[in-house]
Amino acid sequence: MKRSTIAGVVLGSVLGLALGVGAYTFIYAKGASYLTNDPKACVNCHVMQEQYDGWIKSSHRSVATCNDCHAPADFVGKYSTKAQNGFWHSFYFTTGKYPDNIQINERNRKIANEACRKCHAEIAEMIEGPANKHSAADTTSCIRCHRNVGHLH
Amino acid sequence: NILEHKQEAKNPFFRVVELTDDTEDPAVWGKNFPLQYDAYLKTVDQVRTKFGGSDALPRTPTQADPRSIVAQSKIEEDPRLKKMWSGYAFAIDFREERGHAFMLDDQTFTGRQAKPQPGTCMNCHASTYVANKKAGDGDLVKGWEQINQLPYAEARKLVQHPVGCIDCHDSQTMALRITRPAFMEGIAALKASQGVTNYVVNKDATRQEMRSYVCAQCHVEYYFMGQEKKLVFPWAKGDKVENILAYYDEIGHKDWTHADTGAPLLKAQHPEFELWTQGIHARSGVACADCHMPYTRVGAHKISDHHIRSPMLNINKACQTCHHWPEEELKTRVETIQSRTHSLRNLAMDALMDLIDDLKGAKAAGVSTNELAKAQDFQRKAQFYLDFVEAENSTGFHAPQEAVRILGESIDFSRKGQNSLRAVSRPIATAAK
Amino acid sequence: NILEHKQEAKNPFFRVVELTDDTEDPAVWGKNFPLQYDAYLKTVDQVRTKFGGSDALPRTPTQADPRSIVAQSKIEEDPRLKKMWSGYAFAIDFREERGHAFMLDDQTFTGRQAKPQPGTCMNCHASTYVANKKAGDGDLVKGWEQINQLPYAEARKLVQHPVGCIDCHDSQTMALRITRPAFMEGIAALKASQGVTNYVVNKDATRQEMRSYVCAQCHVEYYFMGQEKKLVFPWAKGDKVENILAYYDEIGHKDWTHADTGAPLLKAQHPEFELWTQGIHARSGVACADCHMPYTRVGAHKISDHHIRSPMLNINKACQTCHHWPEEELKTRVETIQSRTHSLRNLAMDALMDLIDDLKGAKAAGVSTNELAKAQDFQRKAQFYLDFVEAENSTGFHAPQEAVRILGESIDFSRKGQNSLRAVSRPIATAAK
Ligand code: HEC
Ligand code: HEC
Ligand code: HEC
Ligand code: HEC
Ligand code: HEC
Ligand code: HEC
Ligand code: HEC
Ligand code: HEC
Ligand code: HEC
Ligand code: HEC
Ligand code: HEC
Ligand code: HEC
Ligand code: HEC
Ligand code: HEC
Ligand SMILES: [Ca+2]
Ligand SMILES: [Ca+2]
Repeated sequence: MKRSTIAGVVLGSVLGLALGVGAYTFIYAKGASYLTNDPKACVNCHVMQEQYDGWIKSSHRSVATCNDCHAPADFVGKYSTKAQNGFWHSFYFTTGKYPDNIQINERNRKIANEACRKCHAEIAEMIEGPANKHSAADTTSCIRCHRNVGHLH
Repeated sequence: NILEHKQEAKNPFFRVVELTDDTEDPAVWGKNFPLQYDAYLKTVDQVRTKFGGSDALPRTPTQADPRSIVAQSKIEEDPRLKKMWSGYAFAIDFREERGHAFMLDDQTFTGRQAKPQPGTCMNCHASTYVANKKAGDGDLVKGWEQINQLPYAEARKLVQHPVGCIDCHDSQTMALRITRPAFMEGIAALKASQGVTNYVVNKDATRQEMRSYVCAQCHVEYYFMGQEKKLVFPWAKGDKVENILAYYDEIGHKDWTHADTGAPLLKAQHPEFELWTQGIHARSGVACADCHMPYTRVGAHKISDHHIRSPMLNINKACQTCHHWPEEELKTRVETIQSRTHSLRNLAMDALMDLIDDLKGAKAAGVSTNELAKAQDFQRKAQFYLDFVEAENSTGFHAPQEAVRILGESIDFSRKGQNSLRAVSRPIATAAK
Repeated sequence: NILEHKQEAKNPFFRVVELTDDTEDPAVWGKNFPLQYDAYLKTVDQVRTKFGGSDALPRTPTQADPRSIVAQSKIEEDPRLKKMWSGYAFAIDFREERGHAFMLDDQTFTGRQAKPQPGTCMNCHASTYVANKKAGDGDLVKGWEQINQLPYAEARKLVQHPVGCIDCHDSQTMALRITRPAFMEGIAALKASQGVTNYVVNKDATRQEMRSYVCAQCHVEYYFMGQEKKLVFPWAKGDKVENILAYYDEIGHKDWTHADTGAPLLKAQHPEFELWTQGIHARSGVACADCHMPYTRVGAHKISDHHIRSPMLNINKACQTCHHWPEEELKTRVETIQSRTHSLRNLAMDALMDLIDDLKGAKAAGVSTNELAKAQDFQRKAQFYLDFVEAENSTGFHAPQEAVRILGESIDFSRKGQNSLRAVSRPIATAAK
């Protein structure tokens, strides 16, 4: 068999299994509540407890929930992101295959970073100057300095 | 509260005047951006920190030098510096640097003007963007090359202000912009040494990089190339101290000849950018402006503090967004790093003094030029390595371990230089080798 | 899976056996704490990192040394070490250190046993708590003092295990506990030097401090005092390299006499704790255990990883709690610091080799003992400073700038030593002084 085919088969079976456990987790671990905006949804997984505790102590607890920062603004983006993250979180959680010190992936870091602008557009404009000649991709990273506003790390 | 904030915040600034690519006077820019302008004017403040800032020393103005206040003299603070630079203008006058507001006066009236200086000096001490364009009838580079070649006094007539808004900003977008041809060429050479070809800084640099590059137009090591006195940043082999020395050795450059030893030496000058690139902050994407122009709130506005100064005078905004330690603790951390650098700097200075003494002695004793040459080359190396840290203005903070590594190597060069002179007359020691 | 998670979470461990203050065998403790015990057993693993970990080299066991696997020899890797330690046991055999599981065997069978060693050695290579108590009929200190004075072979009979649970833990509360009298006295002396009197570590130390102190019972510089071969940590004047040297100079201590130069020298040994105290992590309250025993998830439990090893083999748990950089980036940061340390370490090593050659040459040439004495003292200083970083096992990481500062001073001592020998025969050079 060619490498790719092997990979294909392996991936296929893994996903099959994953869907199974994933679904199982979703019901058992109240995974469905993942789709709401309630931070409690996130701490159904003790894995998220650390961030939840941090959020409670953060300057944002009363102004921003997990999803305000971790889900894109637009409806579709929001639910597709949650579907993806929700699925993978369930998968990793169930199989236990995730690092002790969870690290945000690039995609989600970008989402969190852009989330700031949903509420702090003026600030963003102020510090980037009246006009931003730089490409949309090359905006100021807020979390470079404010990575702790949502929850202390 | 946030509601008010939003109200005010709606228009962060009012465009009351039209700015063009020829608007040189910062006061005019200040009409549109009063907050940044007010801060910019504050760079006249002089406050001393343990190793930085500056003292404001009163002096009686003279015809030749109308300044009524100057910063403390470093060569009086540590006379070993005079011996290190013996025969060079820096042995006449070298002071602690102070705020941007003084850059043009301090250059115009420094005792170093006793020796004739070229127009090139202007590049980093004045608002030269408009002047360069004018001189080149619109061609920035051409104009710059011409002004470089004028005598200092001639070039001086073409500029009015210290570094101004137009030197860092595009007048239409306010975006950061590199205006110094020497940096455009220098950074391209540095990138090339790292395998990145045809680098065009104003096109290829990210916003974050620009927050350091605008500073690196001046806070860097440099030399004047050839008859044209062209300003060049010696980074073609890289920007670590050994790369820069290798570059100078290859082209056989020297800044001056040491008066007592006859060695062909190099003067390192403010390599803040170069040292910073070797440090953990650069590696972590922390820019010059992050610490020296931290964001600060003025009413509902959050702006970059244009009062550029020592972050030790502004720890809360400069450091505490990233480091949640008390101000006193952060201050102590910096001073611990600086004191360690300073202690080894003193050892390296003593070692260099000893080498200079031995070389003088050897010359007096009529040792052959051949033998002297070897020791003189050790002096060249030791001097440049030590000066690289001495001239760098953070007392090692920008890259603590690298600064001390450089000093350690300087000590080795000085002491080996001494040995090279003494060995010759001691057969048994060499025999043992 | 989750079902388990939810249940396990209820009872962290089951007390299946009764542990007492005399339970030495870790396997017994392991019945109550299987997770920690399983990890503890893993210290037999040998993996190499760029500058740490260890290689597992097969060897054919002999009667005298039954070990079938050893770590790589450092004196073969860098023969300059043999010359540096000429005349001392370390020139016979010195290897890269490996996991705790090997500590007793590696000590028992090291080539250094060729020279007679005292029972004191046992302090840091075995589970000695119960043995010490027994020997002193319940009096820990008395027993320890007796065992120190036995010949190694005698003392060896009194212990069975490498460092075990009882050496770090109270059997009833599992709280951390200091069991080594040498550290109780050493840390009290260090605190006294800082103005804190009557310090009783098991009473006064915070929990976070204990997470480093348990390690500092062994990972420190030490010497054997007097006929009683008492184990002493030389911190009465402080724990920086200059404080320790001053302490040894005051009491006129030497570890050995250099075979080629006759200098009275000091061997520095694994000053991990001392160097760490000078670093930014110690300053930030980061303990040995935070990096070398990071909390780790086993099922629903978070426990301290008792597989003590190089953090470079466990970056996510050891570093990413505090540093949100990719693993590769963190690895590169460490290796950048270590490579810089290593490069200056090599310069310092060459300088010391040159001094040793010159001293040999001078002796051969019959230079007066008076003149030699001065150079020999430079060798003593240079040797101790260099060895302080060489023997420290993080290749500078525990305090990057301090490690390089120490090496810089070592270079100065070595080269000045060379000078001192050569100057005498060169009137003009001295005249110039
Ligand atoms: C089913 C359990 C579960 C729930 C519910 C859950 N998480 Fe997670 N989450 C995990 C696990 C497991 C990981 C680690 C995945 C990894 O590191 O690959 C994780 C990782 C993350 C990460 C960082 C890793 C990445 O992919 O970027 C973010 C951000 C995150 N979760 C946010 C949330 C938010 C916001 C919610 C609620 C809307 C939530 N999580 C609900 C289990 C969960
Ligand atoms: C859902 C809206 C919302 C989002 C999303 C949001 N913020 Fe805020 N933020 C606020 C509000 C409202 C305040 C004012 C809170 C107060 O005054 O107590 C605030 C306050 C702050 C402050 C000042 C208080 C402090 O913690 O220092 C900072 C800084 C800040 N936000 C940064 C950020 C960054 C960075 C992000 C993205 C990672 C972000 N915010 C995302 C609404 C938001
Ligand atoms: C280089 C560091 C840095 C970056 C990047 C940065 N900030 Fe800040 N921010 C600061 C500092 C410093 C302050 C505190 C200013 C003060 O207290 O005067 C601050 C303050 C704030 C505040 C509080 C202002 C108020 O009125 O209370 C908000 C909101 C904020 N930042 C949002 C952002 C957003 C959104 C971004 C990205 C577009 C961002 N920051 C990027 C350093 C930074
Ligand atoms: C105000 C914005 C904000 C809020 C609210 C917020 N987060 Fe985050 N979160 C961030 C940012 C920014 C990062 C990325 C930090 C970095 O770059 O390392 C992050 C990272 C994470 C991560 C990755 C691991 C880590 O700690 O870096 C997890 C998991 C996470 N968040 C979960 C949550 C959960 C659960 C909640 C709600 C209880 C929450 N976040 C609320 C901004 C926020
Ligand atoms: C992480 C923070 C940080 C960054 C980034 C940084 N600096 Fe500094 N800088 C400092 C500190 C701290 C000092 C020491 C100030 C003192 O001694 O008072 C300093 C000192 C200086 C000084 C001397 C100031 C004085 O008061 O005499 C100059 C000039 C300077 N830096 C320029 C730069 C330039 C140019 C860059 C970028 C290439 C840069 N710095 C990057 C923190 C920083
Ligand atoms: C056009 C050249 C130029 C540029 C661009 C420039 N500097 Fe300077 N800088 C100088 C000169 C010249 C001085 C010394 C002035 C004097 O001593 O009269 C100076 C002084 C300083 C000082 C010392 C202040 C003190 O109190 O000792 C700091 C800090 C500094 N600059 C930081 C920066 C930073 C950060 C940037 C970029 C945001 C920057 N500089 C851009 C030329 C420049
Ligand atoms: C590549 C940029 C650059 C050039 C070219 C340059 N300077 Fe400077 N100069 C600086 C910077 C940056 C400082 C502040 C840092 C320092 O003093 O080390 C400074 C500081 C000074 C100072 C104040 C401190 C002192 O040395 O007493 C004087 C005077 C001065 N320069 C004179 C000159 C003269 C004369 C020339 C021409 C021979 C010149 N400069 C060329 C960048 C430059
Ligand atoms: C030595 C360089 C330098 C000079 C001179 C300078 N600026 Fe800036 N300025 C900066 C930097 C760096 C930023 C941050 C830009 C960014 O992050 O993209 C900035 C930002 C700004 C901004 C955007 C908002 C903010 O504060 O972040 C305005 C407006 C501005 N400057 C106006 C001025 C005016 C007006 C002057 C003259 C009085 C001036 N600048 C002189 C370096 C400079
Ligand atoms: C935008 C973020 C940021 C700012 C602003 C910043 N730092 Fe840092 N600093 C870092 C990072 C990142 C590191 C590397 C360690 C890490 O990854 O946490 C670091 C490391 C350090 C260290 C340890 C390195 C060493 O050489 O010992 C010191 C000390 C330090 N910073 C002091 C300061 C001081 C003082 C200031 C202000 C003048 C400052 N920092 C400003 C992000 C920052
Ligand atoms: C901030 C993290 C950190 C702390 C705190 C720390 N270390 Fe380390 N240690 C390291 C790193 C990184 C290395 C280098 C490992 C390598 O080279 O593979 C190391 C190396 C070592 C080594 C050699 C390991 C080997 O693989 O050969 C020993 C022994 C050691 N440390 C003991 C200690 C002791 C004892 C303490 C406390 C006094 C301590 N460390 C504190 C991170 C740390
Ligand atoms: C009873 C003495 C003793 C104590 C207590 C002790 N160590 Fe060790 N440690 C040793 C000895 C001996 C070795 C070398 C064993 C060998 O090479 O055979 C060693 C080796 C190590 C190594 C090197 C492992 C390798 O792969 O190279 C590390 C890391 C280490 N110890 C860390 C620690 C830490 C962290 C602590 C405290 C939590 C600690 N040690 C407590 C005596 C001790
Ligand atoms: C104060 C604690 C302490 C004492 C006392 C001590 N050791 Fe060690 N020993 C260590 C530590 C910690 C290591 C691991 C770090 C290292 O190798 O540098 C080690 C490593 C070793 C090693 C393995 C590495 C090597 O050197 O080949 C041997 C063998 C060894 N010791 C023998 C001895 C002998 C023999 C004695 C008595 C003369 C002794 N030790 C006394 C703490 C000690
Ligand atoms: C070299 C020292 C050392 C040895 C040997 C040691 N431990 Fe530990 N142990 C520690 C440290 C450090 C902690 C962290 C304690 C704290 O944070 O208060 C710890 C914590 C623990 C804990 C508390 C839960 C946890 O994991 O944090 C248990 C249970 C434990 N150890 C059991 C054991 C057992 C069983 C053995 C023998 C097989 C053992 N230890 C050997 C140093 C050691
Ligand atoms: C418990 C927290 C913690 C842990 C664990 C930790 N660090 Fe740090 N680290 C810090 C702090 C705090 C600083 C100082 C800078 C600051 O204040 O942010 C620092 C600074 C650093 C620096 C910059 C200092 C320098 O000398 O350049 C490096 C590199 C670094 N850490 C690497 C590591 C590595 C690698 C590990 C794991 C082996 C590690 N750290 C584990 C907290 C930690
Ligand atoms: Ca200054
Ligand atoms: Ca090792």
